[in-house]
Amino acid sequence: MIATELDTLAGDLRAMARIRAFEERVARYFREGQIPGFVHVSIGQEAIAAGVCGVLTEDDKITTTHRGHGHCLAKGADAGAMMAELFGRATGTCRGRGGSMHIADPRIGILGANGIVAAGLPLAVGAGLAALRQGTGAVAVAFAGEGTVHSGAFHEAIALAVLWRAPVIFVIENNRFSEFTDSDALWRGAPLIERAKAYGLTSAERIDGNDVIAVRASAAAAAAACRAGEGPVLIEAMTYRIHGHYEGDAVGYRDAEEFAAAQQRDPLLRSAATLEAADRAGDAQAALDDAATEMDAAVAFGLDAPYPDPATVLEDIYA
Amino acid sequence: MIATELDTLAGDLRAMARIRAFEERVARYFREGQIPGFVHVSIGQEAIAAGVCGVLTEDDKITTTHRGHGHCLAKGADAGAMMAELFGRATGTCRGRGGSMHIADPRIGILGANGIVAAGLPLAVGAGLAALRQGTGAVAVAFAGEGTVHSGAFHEAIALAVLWRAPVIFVIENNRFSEFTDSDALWRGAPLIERAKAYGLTSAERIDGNDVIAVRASAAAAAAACRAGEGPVLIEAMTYRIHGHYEGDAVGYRDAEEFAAAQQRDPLLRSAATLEAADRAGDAQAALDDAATEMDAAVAFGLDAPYPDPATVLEDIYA
Amino acid sequence: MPSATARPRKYIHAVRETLAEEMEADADVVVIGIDVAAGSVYGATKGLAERFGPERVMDTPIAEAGVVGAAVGAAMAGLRPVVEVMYMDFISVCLDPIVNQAAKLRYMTGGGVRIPLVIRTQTGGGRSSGAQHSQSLEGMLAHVPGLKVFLPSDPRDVADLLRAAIRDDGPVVFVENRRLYNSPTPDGPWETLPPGRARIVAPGDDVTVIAWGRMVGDALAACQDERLAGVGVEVIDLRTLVPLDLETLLASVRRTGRALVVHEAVEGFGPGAEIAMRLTEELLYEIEGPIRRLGALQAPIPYSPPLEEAVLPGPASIAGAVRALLDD
Amino acid sequence: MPSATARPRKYIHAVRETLAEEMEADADVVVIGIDVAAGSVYGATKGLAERFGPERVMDTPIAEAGVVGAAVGAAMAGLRPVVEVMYMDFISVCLDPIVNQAAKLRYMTGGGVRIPLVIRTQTGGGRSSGAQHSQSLEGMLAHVPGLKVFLPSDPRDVADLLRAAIRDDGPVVFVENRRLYNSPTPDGPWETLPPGRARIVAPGDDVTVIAWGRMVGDALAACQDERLAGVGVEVIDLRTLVPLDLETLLASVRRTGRALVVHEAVEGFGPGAEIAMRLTEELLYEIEGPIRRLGALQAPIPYSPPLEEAVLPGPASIAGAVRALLDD
Ligand SMILES: Cc1ncc(C[n+]2csc(CCOP(=O)(O)OP(=O)(O)O)c2C)c(N)n1
Ligand SMILES: Cc1ncc(C[n+]2csc(CCOP(=O)(O)OP(=O)(O)O)c2C)c(N)n1
Ligand SMILES: [Mg+2]
Ligand SMILES: [Mg+2]
Repeated sequence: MIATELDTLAGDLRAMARIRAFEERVARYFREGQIPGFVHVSIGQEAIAAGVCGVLTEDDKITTTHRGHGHCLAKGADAGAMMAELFGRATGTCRGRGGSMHIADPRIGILGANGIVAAGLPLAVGAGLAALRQGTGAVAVAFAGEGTVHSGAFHEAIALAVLWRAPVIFVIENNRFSEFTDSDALWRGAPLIERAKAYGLTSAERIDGNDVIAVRASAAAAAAACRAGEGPVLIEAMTYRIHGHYEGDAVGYRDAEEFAAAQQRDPLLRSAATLEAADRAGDAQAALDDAATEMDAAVAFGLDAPYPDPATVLEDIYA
Repeated sequence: MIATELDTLAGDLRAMARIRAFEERVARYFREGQIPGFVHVSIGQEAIAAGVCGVLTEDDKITTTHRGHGHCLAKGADAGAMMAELFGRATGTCRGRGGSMHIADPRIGILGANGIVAAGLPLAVGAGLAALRQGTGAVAVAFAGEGTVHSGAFHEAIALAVLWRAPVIFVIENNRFSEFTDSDALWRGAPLIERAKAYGLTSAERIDGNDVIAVRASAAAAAAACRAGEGPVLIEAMTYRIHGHYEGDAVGYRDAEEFAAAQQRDPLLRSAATLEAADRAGDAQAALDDAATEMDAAVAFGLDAPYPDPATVLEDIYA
Repeated sequence: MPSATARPRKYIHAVRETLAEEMEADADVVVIGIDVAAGSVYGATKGLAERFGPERVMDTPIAEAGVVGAAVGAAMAGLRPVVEVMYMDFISVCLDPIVNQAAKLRYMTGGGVRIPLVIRTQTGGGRSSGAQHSQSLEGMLAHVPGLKVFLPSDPRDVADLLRAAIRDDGPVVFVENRRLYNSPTPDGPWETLPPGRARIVAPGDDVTVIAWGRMVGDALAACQDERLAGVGVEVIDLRTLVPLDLETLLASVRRTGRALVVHEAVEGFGPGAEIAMRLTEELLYEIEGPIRRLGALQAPIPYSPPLEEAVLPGPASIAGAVRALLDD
Repeated sequence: MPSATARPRKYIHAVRETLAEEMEADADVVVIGIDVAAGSVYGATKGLAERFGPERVMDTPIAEAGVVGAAVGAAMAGLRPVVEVMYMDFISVCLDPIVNQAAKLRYMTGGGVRIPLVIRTQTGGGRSSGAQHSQSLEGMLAHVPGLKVFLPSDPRDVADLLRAAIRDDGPVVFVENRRLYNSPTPDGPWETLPPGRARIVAPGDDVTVIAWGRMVGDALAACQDERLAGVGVEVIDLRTLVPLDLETLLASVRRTGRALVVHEAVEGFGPGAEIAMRLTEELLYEIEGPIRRLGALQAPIPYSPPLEEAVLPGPASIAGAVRALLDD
């Protein structure tokens, strides 16, 4: 690898390390009862968020799912404001109205996590349509889990994106599980990317979602195609959900051997190893250290932040 | 063709002629203001109803669409009761509660026409599931227009049918138009049957829906596969909508040349010609004559029937 | 008053011409829906495709959940979509983007986003359209914080409220009534009222009838019923359910002491209950009898004309209900 | 009283055990939904798959419209499906099969079909589940003719009403409350009441509080508020919204002269309006002040605990509202 490639990889590792550090703290503070509600973390899936968002600009839009912290961080959301949001504080990205499952920052193109499976896909198609009509050259990315693909909204979103030739990248993170179910047990027929091609998507590829270099390459090609008016495209990124569906899930349904093997494919370890092999172990270590520092500060910011004033509860309902 | 084949064809022509005669009268009485609401007739598409329902028994279930008269007639609904229903009378198949768009006769497996595009597909999947669980050996047929295929309900119905291996035949009547729109203009990607195969349907074939022999053969194979536990299957039957979307539609969007060509492919003429070529012109004529007689009687029955008593309007809401 | 063009002649022209005017005024306004290029089934969008092209008048497949969802996303990203849901009954296939997305995303993002979206739909019983094409479901929508619900009865209000809806930075459900599409614009002054302001369409001192959509005309017709000869019936066209103009209603009922809320929607757990209850809460000691509601009977809308007539309110049953109020 | 097994210990056991009993009793009863084999997210269906096998406890993909639609078709064709919609908010993605199919097809076929379908779902605000996982949407469903709506607050009623729902030949929406899942079955007699019969859970002569689901417990808790010391509060658990037991409510309010309807659903255009209005219509001249409602504020349910607390009713706000009624 040439130096600029290594620089990019080091940057992506930084992004991944930030997500990992964020999620680890989320899991911990949830366990300790300081984060209310329920949380779904993306540990093990960081390469997808980092690689895809790494090719986006602030004008590009993303929509995501209940498992959306990583995408938001990678797209540029402030970790402190995100942590404050999860703690339900007034200085959170959504002023405490959204929480983990609805985390968003529309000002920088993060149209939000969504509690309704598949609901983010049509939203992204619309955002892509807006970019097309307004000629901004922006793209829209819909992040979704593989559990999404049976839903009507997935089908309708793809049909519309294809019909409108909207600059949309559908990123399906296949992390093996849909809640407590082995997603393969619900699958029949041809692989997703074959189905996707049958819809008329310009391109549909299955990639190793734990290899950030592959993710970035695929996303860069996808974004370029979209910006050139050749969208939409689909990427199925294969990965593995390292934690339970939500924190607190006892994961009794998980195969121990498969899990052990999946842990070996950790995207951070892998990138770090590549850097180390190229004599850039220092970059790797700095990524992890800086992430820890940043996220400790984010937690402190969040925990210090005031709760929203109940008197403001009826604000922002109508425009 | 051997004699028994010709007998079958003659029988199918009788079924088609009944539908044609019924629909012609519906169009007329609607025009004359005696049928309220709106009506969608299936003139030109009779071979699909006749061929598919020709292989079904009373235990088999069908669901259909706003354009469902033909399917109901072919499945065995009484023409007089149907006509009475369309006239809004108490002796109608639905006691006047349903009308054209909701015509049904569940007692003989007709779960009904449906005013919500694609809603009949999941219903049929459920009926197929019931047959499977109860071991009745029955199949369920979902008739739907090609306009249905973009809807989420289509996608979800197929995914479930495939997952459950339900004995369901999806019959997509491709009559060129979805309301006033050329359906091809909304289509992208691979042909429907390719998409269907990607879903994992056992079989998916595109057939000439104006050739009742082809329809019957395809439906028979489909039903046999379903009864053998190998379902579900999909049939795309190519046809042409000879009338407007609803009666009264001025069809300004229709290409005159294409329309003229489509008329030449009339399924009744075609079957009659085959019979005539085999020296069975008498059968063909009898089919038409008997249909006219039956449907005149059906109209008379319907027009003579009493309106429902408003005092009964709150019956049958709760079981 | 319409800004540029002539006064629309009919209710349906008011839809069409207001859409055209707003599209003219703002390039971000786009019209999306099934067959909208052909004008859709009642012709409300006729001519727009020819004038503004297929990029701004977009036909869609039958995929309402995806379409409305995309419209929400487009609104969040800077367009001002006017999306058509052909029959109000079909909100059943696209309720999620309306109720869980459009209505809530501004709030859920702490005010971080605007969603300038209009969902145009239409209803109208009484023409044997059957149980799945005849429902008035405004009560379901009004119950959802974040949605505005407009239901004009009059071509002038169609123009004014549709314009307001399009210019609103939040989601508005705009409910037309197909049985009014051919109703002419009345002569007389064009008094523009904002959303959230009801209109007194007939003054009276004895009893207040509150209605919207097609029921406004039926209420006016009821006034001609001989059972109401000599009775001063004040008929109020509510125009918008959200925001709700309680003030105008209170002032009227305070004066008349009696009120009937009339709607095409099913009566039970319907929108009239809220209105009647709000009035009752305020005026318990001033009213001369219970405030009552008249909605459709608790049944799916039947197809057969005599059955449908039995289910829906109309001038005769309104007059009867008003008479009963007075005799209470 | 449960027919065969022991008395369930908790609300959630009542769900599970009644499902098991009914599946045991009738081979046509099948359970369908996302992750039902694993017990779904709250464990309500745990153990059923092991006992009845995957053909009767069917996991589904995330495709609720298709699943509920298939359940309707299966019910029409002879099964008795109990389908789970994981959170009540998700009826937004499957409203059509509920509202336009299950609720109407019996009527639309002139009585030609039975639809023995139970749609189990759950709700329950107050745990920071966010705006899309906290809604109580029973008012929307009660507005639809053809649907029954059951909302038990007590493990005994869970068992009795779920059994009645499964045995009903028409569609029933069965709304559980997740915050009650762990609540224990109270000691004392097991008085089985049919759907359509409310239960007086605390007798009193001064004021009637009508509630269902989690609000029943909150209403009982409110009685302990010092502001209500010495006040005879009659708390009525409505149990089923459709059918509605107006008789029991009327008898109580006739006696107390004052009433409050409490629900987790948003107050505006909510289910309480119907109940309050029906009572007011009948008792206008007997009540001692306006019948009032207390529901959630007109906002999406916020995530942050202090905000959510401000939006939802609870013991304190119920006590405050009752106090205000008495002081009216
Ligand atoms: C419409 C809808 N149905 C069900 C759910 C409950 N639910 C939340 S996440 C989830 C599984 C999603 O699986 P997948 O798409 O693979 O995403 P992952 O959790 O693996 O990231 C389900 C069923 C929901 N939120 N929305
Ligand atoms: C959910 C829904 N959306 C829209 C409609 C309005 N509509 C009725 S029929 C139709 C076109 C159907 O086309 P197709 O499926 O090809 O059937 P065809 O009319 O050609 O038989 C439309 C859009 C509807 N009934 N339901
Ligand atoms: Mg997954
Ligand atoms: Mg068609």
